[in-house]
Amino acid sequence: MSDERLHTNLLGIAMQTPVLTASGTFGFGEEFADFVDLSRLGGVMVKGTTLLPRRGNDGVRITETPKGMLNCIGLENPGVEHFLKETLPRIQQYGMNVIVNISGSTAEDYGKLAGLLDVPGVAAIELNVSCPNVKEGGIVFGTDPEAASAVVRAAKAHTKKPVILKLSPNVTDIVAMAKAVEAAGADAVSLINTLLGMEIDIHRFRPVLGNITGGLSGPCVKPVAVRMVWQVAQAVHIPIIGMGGIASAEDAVEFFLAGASAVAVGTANFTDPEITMKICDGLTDYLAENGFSSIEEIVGKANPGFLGFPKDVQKG
Amino acid sequence: MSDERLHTNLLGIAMQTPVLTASGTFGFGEEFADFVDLSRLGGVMVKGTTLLPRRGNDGVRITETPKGMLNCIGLENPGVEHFLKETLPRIQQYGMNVIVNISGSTAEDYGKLAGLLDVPGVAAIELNVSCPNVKEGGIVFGTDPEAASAVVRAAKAHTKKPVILKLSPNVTDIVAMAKAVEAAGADAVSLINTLLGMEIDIHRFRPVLGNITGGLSGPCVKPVAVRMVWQVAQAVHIPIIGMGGIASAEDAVEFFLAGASAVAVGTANFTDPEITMKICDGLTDYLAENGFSSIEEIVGKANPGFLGFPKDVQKG
Amino acid sequence: MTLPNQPKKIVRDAKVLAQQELATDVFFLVVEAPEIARLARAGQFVQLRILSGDFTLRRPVGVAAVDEKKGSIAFIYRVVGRGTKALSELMPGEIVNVLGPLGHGFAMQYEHPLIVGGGMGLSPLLYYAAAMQGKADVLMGGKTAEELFWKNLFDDLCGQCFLTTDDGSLGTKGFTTTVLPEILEKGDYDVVVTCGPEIMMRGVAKIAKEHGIPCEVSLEKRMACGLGACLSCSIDTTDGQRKKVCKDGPVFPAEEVFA
Amino acid sequence: MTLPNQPKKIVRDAKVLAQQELATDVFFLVVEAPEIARLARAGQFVQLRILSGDFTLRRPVGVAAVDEKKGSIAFIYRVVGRGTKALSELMPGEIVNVLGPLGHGFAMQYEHPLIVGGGMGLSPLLYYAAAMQGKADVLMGGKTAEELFWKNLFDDLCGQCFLTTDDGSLGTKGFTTTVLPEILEKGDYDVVVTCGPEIMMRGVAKIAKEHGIPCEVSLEKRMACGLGACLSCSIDTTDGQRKKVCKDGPVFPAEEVFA
Ligand SMILES: Cc1cc2nc3c(=O)[nH]c(=O)nc-3n(C[C@H](O)[C@H](O)[C@H](O)COP(=O)(O)OP(=O)(O)OC[C@H]3O[C@@H](n4cnc5c(N)ncnc54)[C@H](O)[C@@H]3O)c2cc1C
Ligand SMILES: Cc1cc2nc3c(=O)[nH]c(=O)nc-3n(C[C@H](O)[C@H](O)[C@H](O)COP(=O)(O)OP(=O)(O)OC[C@H]3O[C@@H](n4cnc5c(N)ncnc54)[C@H](O)[C@@H]3O)c2cc1C
Ligand SMILES: Cc1cc2nc3c(=O)[nH]c(=O)nc-3n(C[C@H](O)[C@H](O)[C@H](O)COP(=O)(O)O)c2cc1C
Ligand SMILES: Cc1cc2nc3c(=O)[nH]c(=O)nc-3n(C[C@H](O)[C@H](O)[C@H](O)COP(=O)(O)O)c2cc1C
Ligand code: FES
Ligand code: FES
Repeated sequence: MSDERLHTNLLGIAMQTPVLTASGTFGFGEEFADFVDLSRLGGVMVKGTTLLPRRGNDGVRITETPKGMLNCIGLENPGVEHFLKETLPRIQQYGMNVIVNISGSTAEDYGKLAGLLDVPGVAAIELNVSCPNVKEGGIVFGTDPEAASAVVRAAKAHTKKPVILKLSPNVTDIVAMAKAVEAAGADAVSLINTLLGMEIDIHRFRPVLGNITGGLSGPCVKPVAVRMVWQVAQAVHIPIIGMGGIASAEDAVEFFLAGASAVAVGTANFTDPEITMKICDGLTDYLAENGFSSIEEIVGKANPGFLGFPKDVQKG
Repeated sequence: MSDERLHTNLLGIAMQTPVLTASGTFGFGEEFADFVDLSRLGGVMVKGTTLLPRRGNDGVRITETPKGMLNCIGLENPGVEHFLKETLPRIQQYGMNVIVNISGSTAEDYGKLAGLLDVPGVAAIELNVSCPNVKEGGIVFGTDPEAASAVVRAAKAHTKKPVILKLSPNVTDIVAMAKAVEAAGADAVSLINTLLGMEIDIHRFRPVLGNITGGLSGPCVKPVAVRMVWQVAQAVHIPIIGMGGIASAEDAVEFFLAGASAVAVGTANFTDPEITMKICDGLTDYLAENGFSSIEEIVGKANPGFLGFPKDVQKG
Repeated sequence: MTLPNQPKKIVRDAKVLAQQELATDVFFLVVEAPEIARLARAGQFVQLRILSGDFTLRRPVGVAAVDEKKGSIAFIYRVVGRGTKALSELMPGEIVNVLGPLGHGFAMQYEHPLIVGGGMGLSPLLYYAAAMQGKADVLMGGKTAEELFWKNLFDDLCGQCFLTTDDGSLGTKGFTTTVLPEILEKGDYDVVVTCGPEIMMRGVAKIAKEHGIPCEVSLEKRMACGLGACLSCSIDTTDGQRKKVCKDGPVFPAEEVFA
Repeated sequence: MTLPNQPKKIVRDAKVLAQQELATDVFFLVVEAPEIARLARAGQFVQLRILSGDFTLRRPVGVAAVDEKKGSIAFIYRVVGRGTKALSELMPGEIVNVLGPLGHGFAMQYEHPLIVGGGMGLSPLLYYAAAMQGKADVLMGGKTAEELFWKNLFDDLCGQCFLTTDDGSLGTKGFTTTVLPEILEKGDYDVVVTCGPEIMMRGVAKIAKEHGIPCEVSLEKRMACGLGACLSCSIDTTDGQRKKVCKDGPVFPAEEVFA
């Protein structure tokens, strides 16, 4: 299957397709190498990385919900040094765009991480300010426009890589958040992270998850994600990477039509490890059947208020 | 099936069961009389009522989503006068608790409505400050603690009936909202209203719903609803009516264990018009199997931080 | 308390008795539902809960035929999406949950109705034709001859059968509205009942009005409850009000809904 | 680019060849999956995607038997929830999607293993017993005689078969750990491999250690990817680190995971 129609360029990164994988759901890419041509992805947003190693949460970490799942992994990871020394060199061989998702407890943490990751082989940095499973500060960065802006500024000050701010859906006003981080210099936004939820074990009279609450993802959240992409696309002039519940090419098209320039697939990788390849195939078919020659032609097409962005942002 | 274990008393209202029906999904109750013993319900929260008749939104008003639906009915209703003159006398015969869900554009609207509805045959007033499908003000009352409090005060000033404030999930801090309306004098809170979402028709390149966005409901939202009930139960001393995605007795139990004193069933009535009766049956079984003699015994049972409330609130 | 009236609407699991593909993607489904078979009038519909596949909403389909003796009802539907796809995969012996009969049917007091139908709109009209016991004639339109597999179904139930196709491959070339004036002029119809694409029904209603003949139209709108409770299916009426397709319709006097 | 290694994990639709209820709520399922049958080692598992019912997550099950000639693999599972219920309703000819083989299996270099299993833990051990070609003995425990339907399955594959039941209705009254010390003293086992309730495995591991015999345990934890990518299945190791059950296990040397 030729991907010609799907070639795109986002933030200066040449992408064979506009289909990425969402952080935390696809490891470092290599785990899926038996099922996915990693270089065909627009990029792999690798597992959330922190300055120091983290053990994550104890107890039950996931549970299935109606058309979705809750997770409270809690950012388990071996730390940025290990990533740079061990992981990054190893995954280079797959020829994929590596986008590193980072989390910190302070704006300075983000600055340091961004600096450390300003190395060849890293295509961009994604700032996770919205992980609901981490106590110290995570949720505040994600829900306060000022705090999120500080994180963006700290990261931008320490790297030349494109900086993507990942927005939390657990806010009253997603547009205010997006505008704030745009003003602070974010090169793009990705949305949505997970919705905060929980499940209770009615036989044991206690929450199912070790961390009590967790992040809701999967098809169930798609309507919320599409709405937020739609709203943000009417408010900012930077590209949007849309995600939340994408499990088919049709789902992905909804995000493009709402105004996303690229999409990321998360939970659906668990249902079907080959899903990203099927989505690429389906997108090509959709574009061909509807007479479009590039994905750019459908970005924001259903959204009359879509602002778009200076062409050089997209073209790099 | 005897409902002994399910008898409860909430806000001074004797309820045969703690299972109510959610506003907008069950009409005025009478539409379901072929399928449901209406007097067995804890109450029917009738369709949102406004001062003047409203036509609601044009175009497509609903669409199915993964394990849920979006609606943008837009509060179509014949107005409070019609309700008082035509509807209320007619539905009295079913011997059910009628809880009137009201919406206004200003705090005064809510005051006027509450006053007009301070009549026999109305068991309680539910303030809908969170309908996402109405432009003028609705969304602001629902997301601003101050505005919501003003609505509560206006209603309380004009009625002796219990006043229930219905919380919107589309907020950063549901706890702040709940505390504010408690302080303003709300006798109870109900939650959650719908999450704001949308869907795009990928063949016509436009939103599916006539109103562009709509409210997401059904099983897909349950994890978010349970989480919010859990959080609010740790923060307020007034009873909670829990709702959002309840489609089985097991689902209902999650809400009780989280801290809800009663539950309401919405979208599931569309899937199965008899569902409320099945939920009552299932709750009785659950209580019996686990050795509980009343629903009160499981309220908040899984929630170590559950505050509870003065017994006279529950006992009336 | 006792209910004020005998229940008129039933919800029950119904066994699939037969499922047959009539034309590409068009299926004929017969289910066992004796109470509904007894109650259902021509023009009414049911809400099907398709149990495979976790649907939140039911799917509305018109009643196409009733066999009171066998206690069965039949539907004719086109596969257009997820729900109808799953429905088409049901095998005899499997279960579908049926809620009905819903809404109001066609008026039955007429002596010589002309039925005008297009596409899946012909399905509820089939039951109407049967209920009229030969008193009705039918005019049906389709894109091609292939789409008019309906003819065989109506042939035994109606007096005359007029056909149009967009491409002229069967009957008159054109639309139902092309030949309708002439048919109304020649015949002595006392009512026109129509169901099909809205644009067709509007045209039919206009022509009927010009000929001074009452016209009944059967509408569609997306539904959740099917019971008049949720207001998903509200439509505008000509007097500036709203009505519910599920409860006040799906059959309406044309002048009530088409200006 | 070309992948660096030949793929070792497969995902494919597999036809159900047989499904049989072995005991109340315990099913034996055989599916056609030739590549996986060729690759799967004892102790490995697969992730099943149950296509009826819209599941978001796959369900992990151990490989209970392999028939390379027929190209089939078998599972034994208990119905405990929504997923296993749907799985148990599959009929021969229907499809389930299989991802595997996953994880690491039992070490195969031993000459005289003692298998200790309880409940559904006996399922992957069945494959291990078969792979050991008669060299292993088995000790199995259950609540009642009824739960030890497993005996028939292991009888042909193992040398000796020791049984315990909580109520004494079959074999020795007590737990596997009641009789294990004696069995280890009498026999000359060079490894103990165990799978079952964690409390049992901890007891077994402790006794094996006391007898200076290496012990391998097979763990369970809820899984999403099954590929080592999502960290749903992290567990604590005795050296204070984390490992992934799906990738580093499910089989671990006992001392690595039980203090
Ligand atoms: C009163 C009434 C009677 C009907 N009778 C028939 C009939 O006899 N034969 C037949 O083939 N079709 C009939 N339809 C249309 C039929 O209901 C839809 O084709 C069907 O619901 C589509 O479901 P789906 O899951 O396959 O499609 P999807 O597009 O996947 O459905 C998604 C949602 O949209 C709704 N929807 C989609 N199209 C329609 C539509 N045209 N009308 C109403 N809701 C829609 C569905 O109910 C569902 O909620 C009738 C509709 C109504 C309102
Ligand atoms: C590596 C491994 C091998 C297994 N092998 C077998 C086997 O051979 N035979 C067998 O009967 N069972 C086995 N299990 C347990 C089996 O996976 C669960 O019983 C099954 O997933 C329950 O699914 P459900 O939908 O019926 O239950 P539900 O409770 O409805 O499942 C809800 C969620 O919880 C997860 N879950 C529930 N219980 C377990 C559990 N014990 N372990 C892991 N996840 C769980 C499910 O995967 C699902 O995501 C194994 C588990 C693992 C991790
Ligand atoms: C198991 C799991 C782990 C996740 N870990 C991270 C993470 O480390 N950093 C992050 O920014 N988002 C993380 N996410 C959120 C996803 O990247 C994504 O934003 C979200 O799941 C919505 O997309 P989906 O519905 O396609 O899964 C995680 C999600 C899941 C399900
Ligand atoms: C069709 C529809 C109409 C609704 N109308 C109202 C309304 O008028 N007033 C209101 O407060 N909530 C309204 N709601 C929200 C429900 O009362 C309920 O809060 C929500 O649907 C979540 O519950 P559920 O998932 O069980 O449906 C409506 C919901 C639906 C689906
Ligand atoms: S479908 Fe609910 S009112 Fe018509
Ligand atoms: S299940 Fe994903 S890492 Fe083990």
